[in-house]
Amino acid sequence: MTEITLVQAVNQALAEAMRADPDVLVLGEDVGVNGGVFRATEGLFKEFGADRVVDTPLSETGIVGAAIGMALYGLKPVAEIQFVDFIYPAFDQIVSELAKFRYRSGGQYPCPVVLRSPYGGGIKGGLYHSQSPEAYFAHTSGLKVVVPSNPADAKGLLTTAIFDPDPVIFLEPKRIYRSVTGEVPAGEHRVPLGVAATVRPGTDVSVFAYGAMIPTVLEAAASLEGEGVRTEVIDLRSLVPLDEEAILASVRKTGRAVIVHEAPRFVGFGAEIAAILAEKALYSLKAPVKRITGFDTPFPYALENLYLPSPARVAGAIRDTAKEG
Amino acid sequence: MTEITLVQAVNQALAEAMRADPDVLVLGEDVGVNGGVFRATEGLFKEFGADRVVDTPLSETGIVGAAIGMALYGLKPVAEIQFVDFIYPAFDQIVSELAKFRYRSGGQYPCPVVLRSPYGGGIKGGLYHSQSPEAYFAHTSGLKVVVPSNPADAKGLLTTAIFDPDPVIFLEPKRIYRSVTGEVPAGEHRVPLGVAATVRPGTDVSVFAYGAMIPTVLEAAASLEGEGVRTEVIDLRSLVPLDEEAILASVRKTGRAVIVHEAPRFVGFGAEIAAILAEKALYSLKAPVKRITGFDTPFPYALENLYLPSPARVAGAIRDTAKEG
Amino acid sequence: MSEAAAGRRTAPVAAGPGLPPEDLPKIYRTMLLARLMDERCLSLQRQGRIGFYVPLQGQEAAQVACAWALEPTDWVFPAYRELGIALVRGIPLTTLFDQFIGNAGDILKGRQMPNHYGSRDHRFVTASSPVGTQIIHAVGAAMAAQRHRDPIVTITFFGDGTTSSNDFHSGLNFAGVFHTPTIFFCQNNQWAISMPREHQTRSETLAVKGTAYGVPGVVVDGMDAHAVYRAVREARSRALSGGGPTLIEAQVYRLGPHSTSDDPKRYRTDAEMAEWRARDPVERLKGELVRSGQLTEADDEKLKEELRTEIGAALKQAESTAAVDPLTIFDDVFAVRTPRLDAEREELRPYSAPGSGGHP
Amino acid sequence: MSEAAAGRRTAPVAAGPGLPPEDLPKIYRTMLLARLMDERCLSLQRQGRIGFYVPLQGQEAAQVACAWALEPTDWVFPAYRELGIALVRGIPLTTLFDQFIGNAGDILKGRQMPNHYGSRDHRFVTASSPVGTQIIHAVGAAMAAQRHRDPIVTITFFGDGTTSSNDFHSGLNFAGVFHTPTIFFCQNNQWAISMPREHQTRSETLAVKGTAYGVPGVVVDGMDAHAVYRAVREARSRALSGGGPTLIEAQVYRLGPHSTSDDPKRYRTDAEMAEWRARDPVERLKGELVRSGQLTEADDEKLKEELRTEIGAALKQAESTAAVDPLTIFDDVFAVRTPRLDAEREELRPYSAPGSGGHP
Ligand SMILES: Cc1ncc(C[n+]2csc(CCOP(=O)(O)OP(=O)(O)O)c2C)c(N)n1
Ligand SMILES: Cc1ncc(C[n+]2csc(CCOP(=O)(O)OP(=O)(O)O)c2C)c(N)n1
Ligand SMILES: [Mg+2]
Ligand SMILES: [Mg+2]
Repeated sequence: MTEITLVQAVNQALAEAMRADPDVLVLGEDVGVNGGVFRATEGLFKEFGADRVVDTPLSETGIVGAAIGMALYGLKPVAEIQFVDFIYPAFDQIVSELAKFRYRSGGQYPCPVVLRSPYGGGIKGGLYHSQSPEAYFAHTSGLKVVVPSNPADAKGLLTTAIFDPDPVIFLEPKRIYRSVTGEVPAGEHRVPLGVAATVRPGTDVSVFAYGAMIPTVLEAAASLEGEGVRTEVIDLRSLVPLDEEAILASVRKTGRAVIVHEAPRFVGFGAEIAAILAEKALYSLKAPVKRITGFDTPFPYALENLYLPSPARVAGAIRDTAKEG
Repeated sequence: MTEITLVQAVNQALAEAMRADPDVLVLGEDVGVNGGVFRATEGLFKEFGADRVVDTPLSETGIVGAAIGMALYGLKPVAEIQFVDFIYPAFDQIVSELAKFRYRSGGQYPCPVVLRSPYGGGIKGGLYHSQSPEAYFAHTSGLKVVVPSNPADAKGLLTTAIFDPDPVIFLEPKRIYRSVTGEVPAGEHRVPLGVAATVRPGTDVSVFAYGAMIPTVLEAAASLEGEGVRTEVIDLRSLVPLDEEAILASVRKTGRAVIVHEAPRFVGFGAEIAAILAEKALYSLKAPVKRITGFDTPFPYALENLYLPSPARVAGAIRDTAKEG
Repeated sequence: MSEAAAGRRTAPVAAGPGLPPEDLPKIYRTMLLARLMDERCLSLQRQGRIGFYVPLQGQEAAQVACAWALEPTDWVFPAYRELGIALVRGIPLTTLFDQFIGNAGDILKGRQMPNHYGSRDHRFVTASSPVGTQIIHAVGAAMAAQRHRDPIVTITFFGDGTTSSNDFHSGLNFAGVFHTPTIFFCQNNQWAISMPREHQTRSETLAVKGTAYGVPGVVVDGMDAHAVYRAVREARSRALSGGGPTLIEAQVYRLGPHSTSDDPKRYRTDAEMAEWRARDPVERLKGELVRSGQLTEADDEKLKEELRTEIGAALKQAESTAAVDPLTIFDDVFAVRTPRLDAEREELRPYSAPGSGGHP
Repeated sequence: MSEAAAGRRTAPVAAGPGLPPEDLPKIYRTMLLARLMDERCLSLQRQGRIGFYVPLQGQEAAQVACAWALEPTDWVFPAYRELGIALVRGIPLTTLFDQFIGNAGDILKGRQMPNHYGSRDHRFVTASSPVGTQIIHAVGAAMAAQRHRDPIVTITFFGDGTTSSNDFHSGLNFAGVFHTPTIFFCQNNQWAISMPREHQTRSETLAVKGTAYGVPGVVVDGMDAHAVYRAVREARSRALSGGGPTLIEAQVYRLGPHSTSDDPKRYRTDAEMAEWRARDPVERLKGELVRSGQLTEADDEKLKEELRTEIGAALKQAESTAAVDPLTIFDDVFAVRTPRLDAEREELRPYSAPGSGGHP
């Protein structure tokens, strides 16, 4: 096995799924001839042609709506939203249609669409090329939401998502598209949805994170080793379905929790984790649950490194939490 | 003072604001000649004419986008979204534009638009006439979110919202549009945003709720009186800005919290309240924080009374919480 | 409002034959059935036996003749007013009533408001309420059919107001670009709730909007079943022979209220209604059959009686079907219930029995 | 691609005069300034001195001549490629560089990517990235101006690809219905990143899309400053005299990459680029001035030198301006910071000093 980047792993998952199943098809803006603005679909147009790698007009509502129609018919469309910041024109299609088709039809019309999209900050993208909107989708009943943090998971989770019978929002941490490399199993590789990964075992504080925050959190955890703080880091991987058992088991052990994400804090995904703990692990908690997140402002351009949780801010929270109570 | 309904209070606030300020204007689908499908704008077309009570084409993106343009110019538009379930075609305008205009322009372009819309279940509206999407908006930095539960607050909060310099999402509990009546101060009446109301004082359990859930919670609280459970009920009224002090003060007193809303639980607004408690009131908590909410499914038609928190379900949670720990 | 008078035509409609003469009695029967269902449902709503209803009166010819021009393999993407289409597709009356009531027999499992039915077996996709969203689905499904070399068309239904929606724009545009076998069937019933057609958009006709997408547009008199049939047949053969999509504007009138929640007297005149009522499409086809000697007044009375009995029997069956099982709330969110949904199901169980305080 | 050849015209453009002859040198100067700014910014981006850049090369005539036809009181709703408009409106070079850098002098307070500037003083509304959203804002502002009896027009800029957006549809439709004094200025630069115009939509021209909304559409050769000026002047006077909106399609070409992140060699041919480069609008106006004896090669060299010096001075000033204050992150979310934002500000404070580990 050779090391590849996260975006190459995405590309591999797409290519292999398309080879395995002629009903898998890719569509989106600039995904064909151009290979995607991040090159996630590079080479697919050449291998599979315009019939299966579809360059669309500039309309996210059209992309998602057409993908839904294809899925109703029986295809397995994988639509790319060029930046997740541009998914909002399709919000009605996602919330009113994609998420509710199976339910409203009494199970007659499943809608197995995958929407993959780069998300998050750290590439100097400003307000509109940096957002982390996972909370909107996680709050929408009927959608699965997945966020990989490394190449092997990116390939394994995306493959599972493509063959999953339900709609999946697949958010790719573009900040680490190329900076994180890793070995990826060749051939079909699936990682189940709904299973978190303990990416660093520890006993003192549990940190819950996902996507591009994993390297940040690992750096923070490593920096505290010298102080004797043994941090456990859980990569949630899939936000819906959520591996609540893994979360509760970790906190029952450590009694302390820090939650890290890039999105604004208020009613963010971290709130749900904290709520689960307040509801189901209250008696295990030895210290207040801390959230280290983006702030409750739009995403700023020049100051993005202050806005984003940094290793120092995360380490500060872990240290405080370890000491507390 | 005579008693009026909640929807009449909305109507009064609109009429009085329009009389007071010629730059206040109403727009939306069927708001003019027809007076709104819930009659919230009844009489306004006659009094103020087509120039200030604008019947628009069937496009929410157009309604919100046009309102933004008006606000940039200097008007104070109040746009009606016929049912909040139909706000999603405007989601891009709301999240990308309305919420971010002031910020992205460095303060040059405030955007004081009010979007008012009936929300919630209980009128046999099924999936698409029953939703409670407050979490989407509360999570969006730059928006204020307000939900009245009675006629006086409806008038006072809406008046404040119209003259507020920031965009406000004003969600009206249509289930109690006519069933709840109350006295409303005549003439200008403002209720500040960001101040919760203790609608029932108590010492044993704190219940946090808003909008149409307030009567349900009060019924549940009353039903427990005989059992000696003294329930405190806090009507949040404004979700953004949130009166955290009122929440924390109540829980510091009771040590027990139940959160009630109609929206799905997962990453719902209740998660934020629970997270605030887990972060800032952990040591006061004597029992797990419970959320009684809509379930994590789309909104069902025939079974809506089971989906919605009922007085019995809420009372059950209060009782359990009072006993716990 | 003949085809010629109604506005700009951007594609020619062959003068070819109208509805197959031998089908006329069946077509009339179906239009009449739609009319009588409508009347019955409006009264059921008033009696509180169903919760809500959206009538189609005035649009029977447009719908029945349109559906008559399709093949059973074609896919239908309806809005909420397409009873006439549903009947031609063969969705049984009991299936409709089960849905209106939301009982245990409802294939939608009681999830949706009345009128939002759908039946996979009839290639009639389950409707939603937000207007326009189905338009682009029809295009996506047509793109899928193209890829499967499946010789079908997809057809989608929507109103005049819905031409302002986002997905009218994306749907027509994608159909133009990908040259899909799709028929866009716009029932211009002159009103979008209280908004008259001429305030909805300033275009000359709705059909002319096709020009913006390179999609041919046709205006037809939707009160004339023959004209509608001809237009749809032609659009269908063009689509099947690789000629791409067509936008059809059928000019009709909503004779009733927008829905049972609406009072049209607030926004339109009796004179306007009377004028259009004089062109009642059901009466028009009846007149044709009477004139050609295929129907007498007595036959018609008998037919009405027969249809009313049919409706009554279906209603009776639906009303005697059990209520939907409370715990099905948690099904079909996903293919398989997640642990979280299982837990919520257990949370609801104690409140789900009648009389438990959680129940209606 | 003359006006006549370029496609269907749905409104007549008066043969009236082109640009005011006495303004030609100033207009040329502004076009050249835009061109030189572009070149400089592309190189600054390569050097890492600014983070990103969107060039306008090929669109200088369309933009400068268009803005020349406006009055300072008119409201401009730009996309992200409107440097030529900004320069005519009088936004100073330093203001632009401050924004590109996002320093303490930036009126946007460092909040946005380069090119997303805006200046209330110049009635040039701050841009965003999602395409098309500004179109309907221009219509809303025009509706407001109508109500204030304010004799202005609003004008909005967007590309060929953006005609597929939701707000192209809502904006044109509202403008048609409310007959607003709005100019829709579409710069059809033939590409939306890698998507060629003919795959974006199947309509004959983009201007013809106005038909769908009762809005007159005009095609002009956007390489010809005179033609553009004429079309905009005419649309403006029609709007001011109550004649409603106009959609103008200026046919231009994006000579450079979509942005500094783009490599056009992946999707278009050198031959195509060369063909359009031969029609360079800056060269074309220069030729006109040279032929009429208003400019010599030597003048031109001197002018370039002068403009480069001007650019260099502005850049130097911007690069010596302090960085933006970290704690301003929390301002302008609302008119007044909420308690929650105050608390987050305090949370960040210890990490906001350089070297604190939180900082870049
Ligand atoms: C996105 C959206 N906005 C608003 C509504 C509320 N609404 C329901 S039907 C309707 C009018 C639709 O008019 P038209 O398209 O002409 O269809 P018709 O009802 O006349 O058949 C409106 C505004 C909706 N269903 N969806
Ligand atoms: C809603 C949305 N989707 C996608 C993008 C990404 N994107 C940026 S510019 C662009 C192409 C725009 O093309 P066009 O409208 O022709 O303008 P041009 O860039 O050619 O001036 C795309 C797809 C975006 N900014 N907004
Ligand atoms: Mg209609
Ligand atoms: Mg372009």
